[in-house]
Amino acid sequence: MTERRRERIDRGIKKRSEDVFALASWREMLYLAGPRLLPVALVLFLPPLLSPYWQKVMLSVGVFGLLAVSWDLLAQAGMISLGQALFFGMGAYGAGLLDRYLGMPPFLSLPIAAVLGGLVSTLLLLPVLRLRGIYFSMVTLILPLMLVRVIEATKIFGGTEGLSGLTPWPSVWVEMYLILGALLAALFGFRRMLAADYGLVLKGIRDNDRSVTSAGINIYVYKAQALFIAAAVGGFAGAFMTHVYLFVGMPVFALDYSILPIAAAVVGGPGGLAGATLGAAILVPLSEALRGFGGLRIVFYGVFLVVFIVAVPEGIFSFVRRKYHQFERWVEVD
Amino acid sequence: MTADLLRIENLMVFFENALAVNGLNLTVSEGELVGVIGPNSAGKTTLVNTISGLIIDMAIKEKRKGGERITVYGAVWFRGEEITRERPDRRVRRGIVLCRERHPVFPDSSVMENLKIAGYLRRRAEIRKTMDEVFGLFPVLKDYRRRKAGFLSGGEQQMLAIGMALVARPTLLLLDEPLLGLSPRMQESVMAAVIHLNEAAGITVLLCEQFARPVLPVIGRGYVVENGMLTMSGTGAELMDNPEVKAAYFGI
Amino acid sequence: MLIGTAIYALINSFILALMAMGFNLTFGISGVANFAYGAFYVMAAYGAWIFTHKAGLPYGVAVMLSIGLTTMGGALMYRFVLMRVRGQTLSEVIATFGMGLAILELFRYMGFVGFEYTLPNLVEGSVFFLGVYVDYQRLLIVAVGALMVVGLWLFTRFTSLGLAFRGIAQDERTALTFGMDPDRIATIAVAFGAGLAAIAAVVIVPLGTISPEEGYDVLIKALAVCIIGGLGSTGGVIAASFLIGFAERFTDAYIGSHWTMIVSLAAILLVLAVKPSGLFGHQKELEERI
Amino acid sequence: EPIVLGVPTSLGFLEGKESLRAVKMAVEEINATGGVMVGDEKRPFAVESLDIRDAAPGVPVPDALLGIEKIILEKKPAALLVGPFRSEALLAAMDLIAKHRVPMLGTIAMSPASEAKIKEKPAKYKYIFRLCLNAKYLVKYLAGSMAFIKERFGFDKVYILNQDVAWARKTAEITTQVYFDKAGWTVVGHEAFPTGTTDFSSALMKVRAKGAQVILPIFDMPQSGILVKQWNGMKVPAVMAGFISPLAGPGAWKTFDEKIGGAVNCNFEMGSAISSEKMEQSVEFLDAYEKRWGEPIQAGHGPAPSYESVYVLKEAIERAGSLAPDAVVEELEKTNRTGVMGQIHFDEGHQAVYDINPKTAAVAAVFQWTSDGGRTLVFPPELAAGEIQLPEGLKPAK
Amino acid sequence: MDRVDGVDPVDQRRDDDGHPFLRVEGLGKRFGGIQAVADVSLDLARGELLGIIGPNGSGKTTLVNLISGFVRPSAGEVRFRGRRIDRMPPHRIVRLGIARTFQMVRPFYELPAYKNMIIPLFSPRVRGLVGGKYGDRDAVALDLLEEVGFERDAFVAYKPAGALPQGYLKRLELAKAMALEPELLILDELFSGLSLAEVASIVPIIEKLRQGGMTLIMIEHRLRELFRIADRVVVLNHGRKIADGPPAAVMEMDAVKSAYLGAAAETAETSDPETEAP
Ligand SMILES: Nc1ncnc2c1ncn2[C@@H]1O[C@H](COP(=O)(O)OP(=O)(O)OP(=O)(O)O)[C@@H](O)[C@H]1O
Ligand SMILES: Nc1ncnc2c1ncn2[C@@H]1O[C@H](COP(=O)(O)OP(=O)(O)OP(=O)(O)O)[C@@H](O)[C@H]1O
Ligand SMILES: [Mg+2]
Ligand SMILES: [Mg+2]
Repeated sequence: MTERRRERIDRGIKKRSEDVFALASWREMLYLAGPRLLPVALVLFLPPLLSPYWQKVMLSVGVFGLLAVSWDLLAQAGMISLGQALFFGMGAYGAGLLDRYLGMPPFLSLPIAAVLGGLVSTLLLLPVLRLRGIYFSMVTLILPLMLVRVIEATKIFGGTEGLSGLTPWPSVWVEMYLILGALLAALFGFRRMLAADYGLVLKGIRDNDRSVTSAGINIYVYKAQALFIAAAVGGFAGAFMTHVYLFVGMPVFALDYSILPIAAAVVGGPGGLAGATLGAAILVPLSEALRGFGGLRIVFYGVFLVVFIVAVPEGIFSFVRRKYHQFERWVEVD
Repeated sequence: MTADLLRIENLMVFFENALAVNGLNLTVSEGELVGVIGPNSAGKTTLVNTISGLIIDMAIKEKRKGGERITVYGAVWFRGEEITRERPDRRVRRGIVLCRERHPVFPDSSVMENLKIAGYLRRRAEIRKTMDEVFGLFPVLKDYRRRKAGFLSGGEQQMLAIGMALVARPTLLLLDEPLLGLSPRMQESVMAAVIHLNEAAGITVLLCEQFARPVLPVIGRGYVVENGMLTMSGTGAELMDNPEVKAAYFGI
Repeated sequence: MLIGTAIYALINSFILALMAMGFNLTFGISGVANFAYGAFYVMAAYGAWIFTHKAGLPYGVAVMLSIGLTTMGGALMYRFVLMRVRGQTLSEVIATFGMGLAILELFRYMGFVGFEYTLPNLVEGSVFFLGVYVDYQRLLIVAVGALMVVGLWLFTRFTSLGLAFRGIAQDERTALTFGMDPDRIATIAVAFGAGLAAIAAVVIVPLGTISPEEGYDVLIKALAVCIIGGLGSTGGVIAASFLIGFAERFTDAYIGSHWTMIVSLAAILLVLAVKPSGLFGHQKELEERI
Repeated sequence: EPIVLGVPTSLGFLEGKESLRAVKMAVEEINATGGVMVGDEKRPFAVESLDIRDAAPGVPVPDALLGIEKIILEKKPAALLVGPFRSEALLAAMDLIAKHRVPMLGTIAMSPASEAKIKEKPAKYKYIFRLCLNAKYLVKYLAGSMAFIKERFGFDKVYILNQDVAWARKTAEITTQVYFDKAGWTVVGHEAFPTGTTDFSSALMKVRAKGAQVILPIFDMPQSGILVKQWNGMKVPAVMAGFISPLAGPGAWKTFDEKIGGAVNCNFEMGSAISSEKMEQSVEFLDAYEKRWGEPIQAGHGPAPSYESVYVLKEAIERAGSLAPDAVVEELEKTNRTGVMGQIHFDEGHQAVYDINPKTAAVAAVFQWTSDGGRTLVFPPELAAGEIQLPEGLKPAK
Repeated sequence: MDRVDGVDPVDQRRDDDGHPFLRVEGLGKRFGGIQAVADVSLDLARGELLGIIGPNGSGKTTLVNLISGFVRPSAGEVRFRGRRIDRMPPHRIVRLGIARTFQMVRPFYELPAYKNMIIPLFSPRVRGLVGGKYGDRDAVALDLLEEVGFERDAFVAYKPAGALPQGYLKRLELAKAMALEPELLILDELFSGLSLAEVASIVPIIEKLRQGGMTLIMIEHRLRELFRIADRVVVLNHGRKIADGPPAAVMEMDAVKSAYLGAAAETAETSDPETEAP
């Protein structure tokens, strides 16, 4: 009786370790560089080809892509955030306030608001850093909801009406390449960071913080750092959006900003940031394309989410990567 | 087919492309106490997981996560019926109960509740009776019956795990490294209990251990497994007399 | 004023407990954080409404039918959606969230918005009690709530299915070795959770109206209660419901209603800061036991 | 070639749904007569709607704005009707609309803040008009009915309960400032409830404890129906007179198990779920709507001005003789039309002027639920069919 | 760079001006109603190898947790080279030079074994000793793993930790602790779950560490192997210290026999002629 078994073999360059290999031919070079060049090329050449409305959608892709990357980064350190809206909102309000009360130009208020938003978010979450798993997630879910109520109750920063009529970016192209450039920088930069020793420590905290502690590393310091980075990235997205829509108000803490990035990361495949980006690049345009269905839009959107997850549970990016790097063949077992 | 209670034919288990169990043949008859001895990573755990069906469950879960990673070939027969592809819960109903390695207990439940949960397929009166037996075997557990299992020490959890397997009233009991982390005194009582179960209660036992010293003297028959392959088999005494076994497992 | 507030706080607590119980049950047993929970709640309410107003069934029958169907809906969702992503918590969350979104927005799309969508009181009238009027429907909620809490507690502790539920929640693989079928039990768990949501809906909705937004609201409330209580603990749900329930009403009465949410959310943060795995949970302590 | 009218609003909400129907109805009527005269050709109207979901909780404003922008960029509408629900969405949309220079006739969002913006920068924001009632005019109506209650029954202790949103808060504030404080009332309590509140028992107990005789509610969320039910269940000895959106339509009687007798409610526009015998057009409008859509209007805010907005626009286009936005806006500013809600003209904040006389301005309507499920119009006096009656068990103070 | 209190690690190896190396005094810990550790005192000299044995649940792990700071004591104090450490968070204690392994090994399963080593190498205690450049630590990690028996030519160190057998995992655990260059190394049941051959291959590593002057505490149930290398043994029972002395002497005590060793008196273990075999 002979039976057959499916065997999986790594394609091309056998990767003994993540970063030790020799490039032997231009084909191998292309094999490795291809997946990295593709997004860069898309970002450079796609926007001018789009209609003004789809250009706007691209902006959203950039913003949600950044939020998803920031979410994934945080998840690498074991902090599953259900409240990206907190980071987004902090950055957005930061930019709004700097613009309204200090008259700062967008190019200045953007970075300052990102850093400021990151700081404030980190400070807010500092007391709950020792919470783990779903408990941490809950706090992040609740904080933005609470901030909305605080703004509502205390009527600060324009209260329920928010601040409108803020300064716009000089041109659509600035908008476009600023956010997409930031997305690419975040994607490649943070991928690099995660692959380095520092990133390893973050992942260590996620998998087994006890073991990291017993290496003499203060996990809270690292968690706080990861939190700050992620929050600043989210804040960047928020600050950017403020100057696009010239408005900031309570809805910047809306649930959508929390849920959509997670959906993007899950659909794309969490873990490597690239999945999160890909997820955003799929979900945001999808959601826009579905506008044609009118009231059914969100219904279809929900159904699509379910379908994606059920069909490719590991995430689209992980699936594609697996297929790209491996081939399968049948071998006989005696 | 035969009167064997358990029969394994030409079993092969792959994890991805790595072979964990390679062409293993093994039989256990009713009422026997059989030992499977082997060093680390010999494939003992993989073997008992295959018998208990856990591997099927693992394979399904792996598949859901993306790709088929685990493949099983060969056949497992229980009382003349092939059960190779049967789900684990069906096998428990047949009486195959596994006590997994490294103290598998329900950490958030009290000791008492752990035992009750283990008796999922048993009637209430039966559970109560076996529970008393377990407490007789491991008196510590009785003292700690209201404590959460997760707070017990490593050895205490191991005792509880064995106790839980007993509550499930197996016909074939699979023990995976039951002596792990037990003090010498506890090791002795556990082995005594195993013999007692085997002889008095008539439970067939398949016991996997790499720490052979307390095991070999008491088993009826034994298999030695290395690198997923069978290297030796025979009665307990035969194995003990074998110079290779002596060198490898008794340090002589 | 004080006594009246306390009475309404008590009622409020039971409403919260009822809302959270199903979510808690499902999570405690199958580990599935069912983010479609609010959708089931709303679905049950609309179901009862449709059966009485469109199909012309007697109210009692409609309610029963609706509870039954919602329960089945839960089971189906597990079988056809969740089973595939079992164990990957985030995928479960997003998948159930997607389901919930689809259900809720479908109701909105089909035009189920308006003030006529409400259910009649099961019992009419009110009673003057310690200085305030309390209507019978609210007393009914307290009764149903109390009954369910006790029932659930007994169920999870003393029936073999209930114990199996607890086992599966903690260590699925070990549970397998005792003959439990996690998929079957998780199906029951999700279905039960949906059923409890349905029961909660038919007793609570008569106080107000049904709207898709209610779905999101119920979900958030259920989450908050479960987290404060310590996920999966029945006692915790009660304690947390009382904490939030009283905090809300007393803030209303003595501080100002626009502070209600803030005070109760602050209470959540406080509890978690002091006791990181909720009032009755032990996850963190267990994890740290080495 | 049709003239496109864009209707970006929250279609999943009652006001949005019925407003869109009202717009469609008006368009059908106009198209039935051949369409709109643009210059010297007759062109029909076509409606393109889009659900921007801004009223749903958790939907960010940019998402709603993107929807509005989509309709502008892709459908190239001659004007936008109905528009956003939430005031902050409207405020944020103003910049967008100014950028694309599309006239908009809003009929839902009602914070006065947008008028202030228009007044401040008329050249930029001139494209935005509002036909529905705004907070400022609502006060007039509330004050009117309160004055009647005071005079008639001698009540002068009021408890204000409002939803914690911009327009409702403003309304409460202004009513207190310009009326209660001046007319000798005591505001014994004031409370704001976050949107979504489902239990009002504490407030109602306070009403009783503080001896308030009148409750002034200002709510537009569905859950506010609970307030009425609780008011009834707890037998609170005070008149409920204000605005509660679920009470507005004829269906409320059944919805609330026939337990709302005595409640006084203000519908924002004549024609939105209520009509006056003395204003023929409003009666006709309600009848036509019910005939066209098979069910009566339930929303007390939105449908009537939405219907009117189509006619207002039509007339402006015809006068301008072109679709050029600036020309149309110029003509819109000169609007003078008598329709369902009375006479419509805009002030310099581009807000339709409301008053109590339908001959000189648009009107709203205050009515009272009678104990047998009828609705009696009680304010403005010229249109009233009856007077406010005290609910059972309440005695006048004088 | 994060230096420990401005003291260079090499500097720390100077003498301790009269303080005992490790002193535990009246240490106690209650968990709810359970006295896990009660009034334990012991001294440890530099370079000693102390074995801790005792029945299951006697408080061995808890004692180690108290020393390494993972659990706060409810009574007593711990001094390391004269410095109180019982109130310090665990990561500070590690930086002072106390490293430990865990009874239950939980590596980072999907990472290759050598990447598992990066985390201790990233510790502030030793971070400065290795170059900070990308990939620099990998070489150190591989060297250390080879030292504990990861054959370099078989590429074991490159396999994901999840696919490694228990024996390698325990060695990895040991290597991780060694990477911290500790002065005191605490090993909790390092040998449990290992076959005889595996244990035999690890013992020389430990002996080598001792020769290098390291102080060790080992919790073990595998007495035969422990007694071959331990200088001194402490016996715990119900959280109390019931014996303290050289292995042979301790094993003779009745209290120890009845509490710990079975009826068949595994005392034979110590005097067993077999033990002398290689
Ligand atoms: N989930 C898995 N993925 C990949 N390889 C695995 C997995 N589980 C086991 N293996 C490999 O299969 C082989 C047999 O492992 P198994 O756990 O059965 O050994 P064992 O005899 O039980 O060892 P131990 O004494 O350490 O428990 C080992 O080489 C192991 O690395
Ligand atoms: N966090 C905790 N909460 C409650 N009880 C605990 C906790 N940690 C330990 N215990 C209890 O303290 C006692 C000592 O436990 P410890 O783990 O120190 O034993 P041990 O000597 O290491 O045993 P073993 O040899 O079995 O590992 C045990 O009875 C255990 O149940
Ligand atoms: Mg094993
Ligand atoms: Mg221990």
